[in-house]
Amino acid sequence: MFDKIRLIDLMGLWVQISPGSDEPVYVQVAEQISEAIARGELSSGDKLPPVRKLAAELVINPNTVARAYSRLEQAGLVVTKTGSGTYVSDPKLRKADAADFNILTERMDTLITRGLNLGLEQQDLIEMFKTRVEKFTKK
Amino acid sequence: MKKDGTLRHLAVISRIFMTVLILLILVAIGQLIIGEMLFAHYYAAREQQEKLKADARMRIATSQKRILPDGSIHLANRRGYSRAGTDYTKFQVYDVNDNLVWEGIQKDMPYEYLDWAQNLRNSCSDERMRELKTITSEFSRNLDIPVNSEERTEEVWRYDEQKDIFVGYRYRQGGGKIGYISSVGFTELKSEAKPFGKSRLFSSWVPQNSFSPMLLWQTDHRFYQINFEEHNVSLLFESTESEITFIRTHNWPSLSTSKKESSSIDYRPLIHCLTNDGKHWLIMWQPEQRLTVVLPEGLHSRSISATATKDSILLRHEGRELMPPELDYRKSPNQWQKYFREYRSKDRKEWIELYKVDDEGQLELVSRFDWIRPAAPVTDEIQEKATAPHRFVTAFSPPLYNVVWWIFHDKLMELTTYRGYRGSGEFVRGIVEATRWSLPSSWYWNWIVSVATVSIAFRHGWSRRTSLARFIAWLAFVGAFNIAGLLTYLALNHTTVIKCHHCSKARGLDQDQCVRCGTELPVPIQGKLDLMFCA
Amino acid sequence: MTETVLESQSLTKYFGKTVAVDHLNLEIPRGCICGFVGRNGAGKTTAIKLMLGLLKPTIGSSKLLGCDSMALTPVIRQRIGYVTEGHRLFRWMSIGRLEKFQRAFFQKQWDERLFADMLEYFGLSKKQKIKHLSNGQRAQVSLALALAPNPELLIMDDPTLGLDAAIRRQFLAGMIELIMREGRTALFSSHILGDVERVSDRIVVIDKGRLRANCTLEQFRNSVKKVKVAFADRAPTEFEIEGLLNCRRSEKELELVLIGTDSNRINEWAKTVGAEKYQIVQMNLEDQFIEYTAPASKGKLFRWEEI
Amino acid sequence: MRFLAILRKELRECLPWIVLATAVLFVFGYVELFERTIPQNIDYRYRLFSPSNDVYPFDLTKRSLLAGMGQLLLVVSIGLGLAMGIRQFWVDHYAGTWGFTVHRSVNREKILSAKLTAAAIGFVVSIGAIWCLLFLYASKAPNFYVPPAKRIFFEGWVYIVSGLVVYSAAALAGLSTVRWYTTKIFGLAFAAIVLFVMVFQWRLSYAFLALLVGIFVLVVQITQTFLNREF
Repeated sequence: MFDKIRLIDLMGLWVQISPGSDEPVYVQVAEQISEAIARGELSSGDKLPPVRKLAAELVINPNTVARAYSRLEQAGLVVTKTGSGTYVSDPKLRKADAADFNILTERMDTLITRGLNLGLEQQDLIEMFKTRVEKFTKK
Repeated sequence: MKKDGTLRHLAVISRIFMTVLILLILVAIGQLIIGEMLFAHYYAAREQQEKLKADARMRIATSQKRILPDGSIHLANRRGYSRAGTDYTKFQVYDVNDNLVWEGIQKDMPYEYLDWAQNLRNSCSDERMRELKTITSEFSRNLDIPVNSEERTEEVWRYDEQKDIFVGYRYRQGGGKIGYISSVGFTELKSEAKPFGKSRLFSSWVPQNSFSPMLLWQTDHRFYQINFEEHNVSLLFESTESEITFIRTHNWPSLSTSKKESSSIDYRPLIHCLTNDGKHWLIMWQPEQRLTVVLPEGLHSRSISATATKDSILLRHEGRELMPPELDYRKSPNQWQKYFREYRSKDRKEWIELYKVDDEGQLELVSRFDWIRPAAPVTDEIQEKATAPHRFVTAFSPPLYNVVWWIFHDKLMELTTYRGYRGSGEFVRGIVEATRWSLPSSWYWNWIVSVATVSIAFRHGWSRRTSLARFIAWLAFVGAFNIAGLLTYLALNHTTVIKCHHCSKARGLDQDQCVRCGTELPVPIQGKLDLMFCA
Repeated sequence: MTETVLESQSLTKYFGKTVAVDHLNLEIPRGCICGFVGRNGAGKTTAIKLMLGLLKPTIGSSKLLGCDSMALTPVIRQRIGYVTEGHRLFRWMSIGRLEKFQRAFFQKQWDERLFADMLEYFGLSKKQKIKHLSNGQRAQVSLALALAPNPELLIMDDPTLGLDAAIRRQFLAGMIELIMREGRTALFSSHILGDVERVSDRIVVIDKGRLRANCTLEQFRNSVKKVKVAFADRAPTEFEIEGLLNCRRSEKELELVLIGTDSNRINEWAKTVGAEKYQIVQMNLEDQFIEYTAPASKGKLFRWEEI
Repeated sequence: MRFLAILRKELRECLPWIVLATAVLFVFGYVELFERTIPQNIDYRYRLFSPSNDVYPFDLTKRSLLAGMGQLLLVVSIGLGLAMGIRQFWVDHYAGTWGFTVHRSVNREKILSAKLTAAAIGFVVSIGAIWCLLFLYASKAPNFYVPPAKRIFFEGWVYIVSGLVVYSAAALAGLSTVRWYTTKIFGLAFAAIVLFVMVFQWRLSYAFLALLVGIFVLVVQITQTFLNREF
């Protein structure tokens, strides 16, 4: 239990904001939290830090943090219980909509083009992809 | 709110007052400088008036009329010059029927003429005394009369204006008051001292045997002699009813000091005083005698001088044909100027009379001599008012001066010409004199210039005007103050002007609608690309 | 509609012939951080001074906390915190004396503990004289002074000008900390768009004295798009697309800056024009701002032609 | 309470100048007066007259013993007036702290009146007190055999008030935002005129009247410019 709380406290440190980047700030926050969930650092049922604390931590506007949370909620990754904060939802409930998929495909295209530019063969790419996927799904 | 309204009006008024005051002074200074330059340039060329040719009548008219003790009259003309003490002036003395009686230099003049009572020498009038009190940058001065011994000052007597008394101090370490000298003489206590009265004139001299000055002190009604060394005050003359016009003394023991050599005629010390109601008072000593002389008709009281010898009291009267009194300078200076020139250009009768006064004050004519003063054309042709440069320069001075001068004419004239006792201080007279100088001499040019300034102001203000009333008020102001008014207007009303986008004419910024086409200031069109989403 | 903290009706100020602020109609709701963004000399400082009643507008009026800014009563001014441009303070005062001087105006409202904490956090002692402080330290002091009376509306005129990143971060943290409290608004003008993006909810873009944008940051980010269109043969010279702000043509390519047109509209347009392929360029706030206010219509400043 | 805070601040800002003026006036004034009371200066102050000759009235009217003091007082009060006018209205404007000064929870009249009272206090306390002190020293019996006239004390105050006129002129010059050559310089020119008029008056009441009119004209303009936010 102890490490989990620590984990959540440390949660703020994992989210890195780079204002100069292309995506808006709230998109960055939402992305990084969803990645953390995907990576398994946040298992279902964990409590995300409250809006005001995270805003103070990251020195960004509380409304942006709130919007990031609402975006995660739409993606079904997170569920907010009124009064007690927001929690990571369990995987079954997650639903993805078309917008997420084409973001995914887009990301894949950029990966593949970069790989081809490096002169890799199609085979090597598939090989690499397989090993990475196993790493995630092993747990 | 109201307070703001009045504050704004007060501020505007005081700003206008400040600016116009400064600019008026600048314009006046400019006029003075340019006027002088033009004057010097323009009039240097004209040669001086040719000398008046000497004719016999002029010689008689300008000669000094001197009277011998026996009553006969001599006419003495001065010739030559006196330079640096050596007196080369040669006198030609003629008798009444114009034949030369004597000629030579002053020193060995055989005749002994009568000596008349004169005004107090180097006296200080009350106006000069008032000048002492001006707050120069070093505080005002006081009248301190020291009582000195051979090598140092023993006492100092200070004149206190408020209480009109003298206060004495011991002038050595420790100081301390000695007492008070006032009309009742020396008193220890201040309460006993009674003031002299409004001081008019005082003269001072150092008698033979002492080292500290003595004072002759003249007030409105009295005439004192104050000796500070002996702390005593002697009342020489008092006129209870009317005020003193002037006081002349003759052979006053201490006054007539070593200046003149002892004359053969033994004069009695005399005080001759004229009071405002025209009475002449003669007070003589050795023996003590008082006489009041009332002049018969026709004698001009101001040109009377008196002297008293042991055996007789003589009065001399110089009369001349006067201008008709009804033409008073103050009422209409221009006409008076014209008449004065005309009067001067006629021959005029003048005469001198010697009267003997008996003990009751009756006059008895002893001798009389009259002559004709030839016409002397007015030399000051260059009336400084009428010069061309003056006309040009004063064309720029405000027409308002004329109006003010015309309205307050008598009061202002009194300030400048009549050097009365109660005249104003030097400062006020200076200002009035300056404005009198810059009076526009030719109103014609003056009006042209002021109309020009008004048109400039009009052109400048037309596109800037917000309220018509204020604009017209400003135009009137500029008209009244001429060039200074225009500069004030420009200094205070310089609001920025931009081109009206509708009718492309000049448009003041503080106007809501453009004066000509009535459009508002250009509102930027709301670009459709502007992202205007309120929360 | 939440209550508006600051509104202005056709606020205009002419300095001589040039217009500094031109008919500004602005409304800022309560409870947000509003970033005043504009190029140099666009009239941000003048606008702020007009709203604070420090300058008299030539036309129009503005309201602050519901009261006309020319007649701000002392009570209302007490609820407004103002940080001057360049953090100008009285140089001869020490920090302690400056605090005592400021406290005299806010009796109960002044939060001494907060002020002491901030000073201690910034590492400043009360005895230091303002003239001996560096720019950054002076900025910190003025931030502390502005936040101590817990103002309802905080207006900062270019607070982060010439400050290092750490102090800037402290400023932003201070603003956020203020926003946390209920009913507070902050309005700050800035040139560093990174800060603006990080902190502000709404953004007001002023260009040459005219109000160009007054919307939330998100709307602004979504609406300004740049599209690169490549053509097989020659790029068309005339074309029609709704919301075009500016376009640059080169031999085969077109670069369009679009405002407010959504992506499928672009898709259709690309097909009608027969573009070979098109790509919506991702832009960060700074690029968007530059495109929005100073489009490089006349081409780049420095062009490198191959010989 | 707030008014006192601003007043303390204004006084504190002008303090160096006030202290300087007091010091200069006291030191130089005392030296000047002391020099006058040295025996060889005071004993031969009045001319010795030789018997039986005329005395020009002008010889009887001596420059008052405090004349040097008068010049010093005039110069110091004008200098202090200029310095305070500049310190209070110009430095704020050019140093940019104007926004910080004016954005206070106190209305503008109070700020202006704080500045004006600070100036008045500065003048009356510093120069006025010293002038009374020195005049007292001068009028004590042993120092000057003949104590100076009471009138000179009030003339001293005329000089002090003229310093206030110069102060308000400098303030007006600082406040008016128009180009330098129009109303900016006129304030100072007007003060010069008022001083010129004052110096030539021989009635004290006229001198004070001239000064009061000058101050009124200038202060009215200052308040109006200060309140209607022209700068």
